[in-house]
Amino acid sequence: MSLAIEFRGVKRSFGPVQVLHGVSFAITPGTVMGLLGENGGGKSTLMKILAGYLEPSAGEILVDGQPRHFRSSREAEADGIVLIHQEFNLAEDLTIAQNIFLGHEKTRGWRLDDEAMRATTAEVLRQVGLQASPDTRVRQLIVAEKQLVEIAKALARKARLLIMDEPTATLTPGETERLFALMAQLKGEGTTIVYISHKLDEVERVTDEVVVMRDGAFVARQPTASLTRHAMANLMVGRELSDLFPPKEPAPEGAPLLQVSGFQVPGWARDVSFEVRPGEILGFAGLVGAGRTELFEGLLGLRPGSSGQVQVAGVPVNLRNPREAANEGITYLSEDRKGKGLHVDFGLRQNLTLMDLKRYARPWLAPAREKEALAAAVQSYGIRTGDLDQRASALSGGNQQKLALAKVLQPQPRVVVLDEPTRGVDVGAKRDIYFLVQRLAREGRAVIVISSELIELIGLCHRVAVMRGGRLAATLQDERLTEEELIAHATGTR
Amino acid sequence: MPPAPVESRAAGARNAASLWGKLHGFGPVVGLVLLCIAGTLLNGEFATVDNGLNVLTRTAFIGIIAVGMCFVIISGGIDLSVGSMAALIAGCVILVMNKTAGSLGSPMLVVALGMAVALALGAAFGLAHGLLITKGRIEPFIVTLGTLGIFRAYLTYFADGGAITLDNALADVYAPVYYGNLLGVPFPVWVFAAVAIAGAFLLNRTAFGRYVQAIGSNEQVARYAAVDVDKVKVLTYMLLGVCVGIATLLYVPRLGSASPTTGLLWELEAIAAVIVGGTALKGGAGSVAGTVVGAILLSVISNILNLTSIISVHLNAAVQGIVIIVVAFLQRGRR
Amino acid sequence: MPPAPVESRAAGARNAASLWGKLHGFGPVVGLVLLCIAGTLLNGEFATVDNGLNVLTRTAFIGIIAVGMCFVIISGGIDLSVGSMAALIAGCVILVMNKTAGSLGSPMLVVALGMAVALALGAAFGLAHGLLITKGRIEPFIVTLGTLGIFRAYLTYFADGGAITLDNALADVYAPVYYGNLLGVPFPVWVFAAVAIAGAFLLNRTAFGRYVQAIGSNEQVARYAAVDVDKVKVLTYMLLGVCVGIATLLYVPRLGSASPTTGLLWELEAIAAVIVGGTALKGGAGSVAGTVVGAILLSVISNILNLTSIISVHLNAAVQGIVIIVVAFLQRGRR
Amino acid sequence: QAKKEVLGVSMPAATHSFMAGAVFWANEAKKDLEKANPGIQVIVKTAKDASEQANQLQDLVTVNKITSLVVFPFESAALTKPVAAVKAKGIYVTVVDRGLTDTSAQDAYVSGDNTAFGKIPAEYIAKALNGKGNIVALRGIPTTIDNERMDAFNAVMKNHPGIKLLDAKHGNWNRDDAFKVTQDYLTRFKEIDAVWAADDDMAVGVLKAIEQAKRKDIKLVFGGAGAKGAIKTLMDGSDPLIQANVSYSPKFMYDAIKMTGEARLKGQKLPANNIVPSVLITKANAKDFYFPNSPF
Ligand SMILES: Nc1ncnc2c1ncn2[C@@H]1O[C@H](COP(=O)(O)OP(=O)(O)OP(=O)(O)O)[C@@H](O)[C@H]1O
Ligand SMILES: Nc1ncnc2c1ncn2[C@@H]1O[C@H](COP(=O)(O)OP(=O)(O)OP(=O)(O)O)[C@@H](O)[C@H]1O
Ligand SMILES: [Mg+2]
Ligand SMILES: [Mg+2]
Repeated sequence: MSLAIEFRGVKRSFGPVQVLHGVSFAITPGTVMGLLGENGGGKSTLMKILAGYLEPSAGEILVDGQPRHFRSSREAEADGIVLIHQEFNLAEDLTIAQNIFLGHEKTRGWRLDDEAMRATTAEVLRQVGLQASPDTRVRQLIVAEKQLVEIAKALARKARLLIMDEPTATLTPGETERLFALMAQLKGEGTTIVYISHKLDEVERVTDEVVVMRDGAFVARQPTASLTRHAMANLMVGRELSDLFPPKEPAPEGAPLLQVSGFQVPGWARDVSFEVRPGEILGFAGLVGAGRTELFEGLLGLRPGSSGQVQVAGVPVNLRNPREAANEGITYLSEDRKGKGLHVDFGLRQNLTLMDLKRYARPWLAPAREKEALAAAVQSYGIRTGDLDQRASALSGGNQQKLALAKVLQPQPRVVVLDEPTRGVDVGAKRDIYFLVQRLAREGRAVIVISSELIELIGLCHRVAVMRGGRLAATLQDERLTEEELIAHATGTR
Repeated sequence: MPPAPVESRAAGARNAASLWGKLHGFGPVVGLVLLCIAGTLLNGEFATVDNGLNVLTRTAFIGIIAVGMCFVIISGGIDLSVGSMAALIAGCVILVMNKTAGSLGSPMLVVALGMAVALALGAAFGLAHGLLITKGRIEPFIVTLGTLGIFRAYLTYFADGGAITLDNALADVYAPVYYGNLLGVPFPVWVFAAVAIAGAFLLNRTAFGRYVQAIGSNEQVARYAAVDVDKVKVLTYMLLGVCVGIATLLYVPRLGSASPTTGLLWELEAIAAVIVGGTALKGGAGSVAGTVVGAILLSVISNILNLTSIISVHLNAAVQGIVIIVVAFLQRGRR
Repeated sequence: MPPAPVESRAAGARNAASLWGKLHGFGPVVGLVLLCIAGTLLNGEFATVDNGLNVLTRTAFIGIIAVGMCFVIISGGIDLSVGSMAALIAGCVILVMNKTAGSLGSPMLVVALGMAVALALGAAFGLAHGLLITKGRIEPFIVTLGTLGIFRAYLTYFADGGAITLDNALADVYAPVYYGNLLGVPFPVWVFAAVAIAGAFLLNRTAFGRYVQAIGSNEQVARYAAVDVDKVKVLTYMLLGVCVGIATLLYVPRLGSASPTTGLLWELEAIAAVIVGGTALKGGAGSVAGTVVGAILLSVISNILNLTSIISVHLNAAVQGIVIIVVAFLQRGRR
Repeated sequence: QAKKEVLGVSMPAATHSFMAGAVFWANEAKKDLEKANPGIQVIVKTAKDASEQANQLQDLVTVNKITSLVVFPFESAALTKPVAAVKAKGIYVTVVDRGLTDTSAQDAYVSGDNTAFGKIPAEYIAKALNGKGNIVALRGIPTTIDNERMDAFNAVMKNHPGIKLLDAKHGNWNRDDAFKVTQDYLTRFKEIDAVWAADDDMAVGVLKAIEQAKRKDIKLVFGGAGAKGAIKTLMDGSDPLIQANVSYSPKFMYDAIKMTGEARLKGQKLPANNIVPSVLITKANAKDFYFPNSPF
């Protein structure tokens, strides 16, 4: 049942840039293997090659000892190799069931067997813990739900080797737990699993073994039990990593910079009130569907019918669209990188400066100055790219995230809302982002962090607001700011 | 940690949204009903069975083409050439029928041959479009803008600038295809209904239809799902070509001739029917039923304009334009 | 990401591909050069300065409109009404000029007033389109299909079906705007060049141009990036309207009249110029220079056809169609 | 409501000055007829193409319950069956301008003379050039009538071997197209003696192109159909290139409607064929063809 895979000298280049430099290692059948590496290290590329989405420039892959050459994902799937993509691959206009069976429709003669497909879909959705009708259009799902659909899609394929490329990047603890249970079950049934994640605590919990890649090459392979998280991190970045979080600074005093009261987002949030002071880092915790993202989208005028009182520096404002928010000095980093965060078909430069074009247009745009800005951002955010002129779609997931972050910080906002700011970012870069966030606060900006990683919220924030079912359940700070308290308020057990 | 009972909220918000969605889906139907009421008020004769059948019969051409167009548009394509294609097919069919009339004996056989030619030509033209678009990787707009010129030029050439006319004897044999009826309902209406039902079935109940929607929604995803995107696209254009062929089959017995002005601007009408029917021009989702309603709605507008004389004849097009915009407004916000 | 699910060959050839990519960008230019060579071989008169200026001058109308259309298409929109809009603006300008000729004294003033009216009307129509599309949330295709009918119907109504003709005295004062020249180059060519250069600057060197591209590439992302999507969209339609106004300003002095056939199918020509010039119909990226080359290419085709008689006149449209497809093929694969 | 005679009129929409004139005259006829005879109602409909016209005929019969029809067919062949269907319902049918391919589908026929429309200019040009010279022609939209006129023109020119028809391209009865085609003719041919523009709208474009090119070799531009602007120019003698025209007046629409309406009211029939002759218009008789109120 289990599938044995071996990479032999796998190389891959994109144009002049070589991203895999002859990777060789084997995956032990029937285990859960963690694949670690910095952003842009080549993990996704290697796995796309394994799953038939890309071809290697050189080298080969052995499946159960036989060299196999997949020319399409369909061929790989025929061998039982299924990939859950890091970037979603869902047709937004189709329903969940239609997406899950796309290309693999069940038919009865000529006709699609929608009944059967719906039934199976309902079953896999139940397994991943997504409460949505199979007939819901994917367009209507929120990001975490789309991630669950991706997982469900892979489940429906009956994989013998399941590759999960950062499946939990947008999931909250509840869904993550359920996913782990599922993985344990699959492993028990003999499925081999490759698990890519930058959340080292998860890697520590669920994997039997880790393989580390750096700069497109194999670095190390160790039983998980023999490694601490710290050791994993050091292996990944190739140097000694000190503390992940900057030392906390005392919560600032003074008048609030952003004050929101009685805010409503139809269908998502009811009667939410909160405030942030300059220099303060305010976290938002909650389960998937708690309405955190939607609250802030409503606040920026992106969701029709939202209402409530908003004051910026004591002055009442009516933000009808993100432009008006930007004029008040408020910017928002979306959790949906591909759909809302970046123009993947644009160059890096055009993406970076889009929110701050005023600075580069006087009145003519100055590409030279934009290039300088890009060079500076690449430097300070650690964006790894072979070529500054390429399109954003050519960046690895984590590097896209860094670019998106750089973009919303370009206009020097007074208030910045970061929705899952470290989604898909490696530990080294995560640390940089945490220090960056603190620097922003120190400069007197108000920072709001929405995150599904509780440790991140606890390590970084002065206060954390917990949302449940569209309402603010509690705001925790100081000694009450613990994982147990957060979960208790988020799930409503307290 | 308990696997939490997730997101009742998300579901709640969606339910509200989908109710609205449903209402909006009826935009064209609401528009059609309002138009019919207006028509009846303006002229009592509007609401008669005869008039209704007349309108449906004449909608058949555009309606059948629009059903095919619906697939092309949902898949993210477009075809500007359908009017010219219909004209050229009509011309060729008439030429073939006239030529074989002597040699083939039975006029029934000749008519059958003509019909076969129409369908074959439609499929062939569609195939050519599909191949140029997928293998040649040229924008559908450009390909079909080019063939729009080419088809019409060749018809003009064959007709030597004038008209190609069906022999009278044949015309009489062929006429019932348009003028005949079954159970009091004219043949073209039956054919239209059959094409629409088959189209709806194909779109919603077969893997092909599913792929068409997937490609229009996100071509990359469809490729990743191992859908043979090129093949499906080629098939949509062929399907449209066959629909044009069918429409031509009904057109020829009606007017019995083809000339350089035959089918002029049908492409706009067909596309308008699809879009008024609620399909987005950028593809991904749409419905055959909406398209049918859209096509009927467009003919009802001109029918009503014919029935009344309240405004200057020069302003007919303005009224049509306004009604189209208003109907589209009724179902806005689905984007 | 390139379309093929499997891309080893594509990747291996990536170096070569980028060289190709550069060449592909020149597809329309290559096409134009080949056409010009063909033209010269077919008729020596083709390569004369006079003929060149004739072609450029008559390209000016469509070319100027195409520059505006380029923005609309890049932003992900479309405008089918430009031909009708040009006709209606021409009609209104002539009516206004004829009306004010008596009262305003100096004919120069009247002409200036006419020009102001043209630009104001263009901007106003563009504004109406933009608002219907953004605030009314109606598909651009539908809105402008509607106004296509409305504009032309009103022109026909004002002209009572015939032509609206500029008074002779005014026509003489106004004529130099079309027939005059500066340094031997006709005014319309200067205006065309100015519009093209301004357009290129606006698209590539201003925030507005960047926003237009951002919206066409992904409207949602642009909205989240604090781009005022609605405003920018409205502005693209207004810009196009103003371009139509400018084109009309050059058109009116040419024949001094507007009729229901004025500007017929200009929309297709303008859109074709944009797309032949390498802009994708679905928006996101494109170039003004390409558009200009596309527009010139289209006029050169018909100029060559007029200068020769090697094929049946009935087949002119076929030749045009084939050339358009071939040129598009030369620059395929940029999608 | 209780009109005893309902006369339907169906014709192409006014997309061209000539057709605008026809629509104008149809509406004039409606006004005059309805004023003079309270018992009649006239319904004028215009169509943008042949199939819309066929639809209109159906609607006139089914809904408007017409008792007589005056139809200016978009195209002869295409409208033959639909008109026959109308006649089969016992409705009196007068066909205008473009005769049906099956004449049994009509009761009466009123038309201009397309042969003369091509023949008269050919003869005039041949005479003016003394049987020797180079000419170019512009054609209309490819249609049967365009063919008829061109054939008639060519037939005359066959008798004048000294006259060379350099080329004949389609100007689509459109000023702009005619302008471009003429510009290119002028580029291509260095010696042109006369232009047969075959339509007064096209003549406007031809004249502008000649004026722009400052060409002096052309002695004559012959339009056609007697548009009011062209007639005025002829009357005033304001353009030396315009020396004559050929009549093809859209007023036959007025005559056809009026005659049909009056005959029907009296229970009479029209003569089967009523050809309105096309005649040569020169400065001498121009004022007889000048209708300042018509758009044409
Ligand atoms: N289509 C492409 N064109 C050009 N370069 C590419 C392309 N896809 C990936 N790359 C490059 O290959 C390298 C490896 O990318 P990959 O996505 O495999 O990284 P990763 O290890 O998955 O990183 P992350 O942790 O950020 O997801 C990166 O430098 C990326 O820029
Ligand atoms: N992100 C954007 N999206 C759309 N238009 C913009 C954007 N940024 C600037 N503009 C437009 O560019 C011009 C100059 O911009 P600037 O930001 O200086 O003005 P502003 O006062 O902030 O604009 P506004 O009042 O529209 O918010 C204005 O017309 C502005 O509306
Ligand atoms: Mg990755
Ligand atoms: Mg969220």
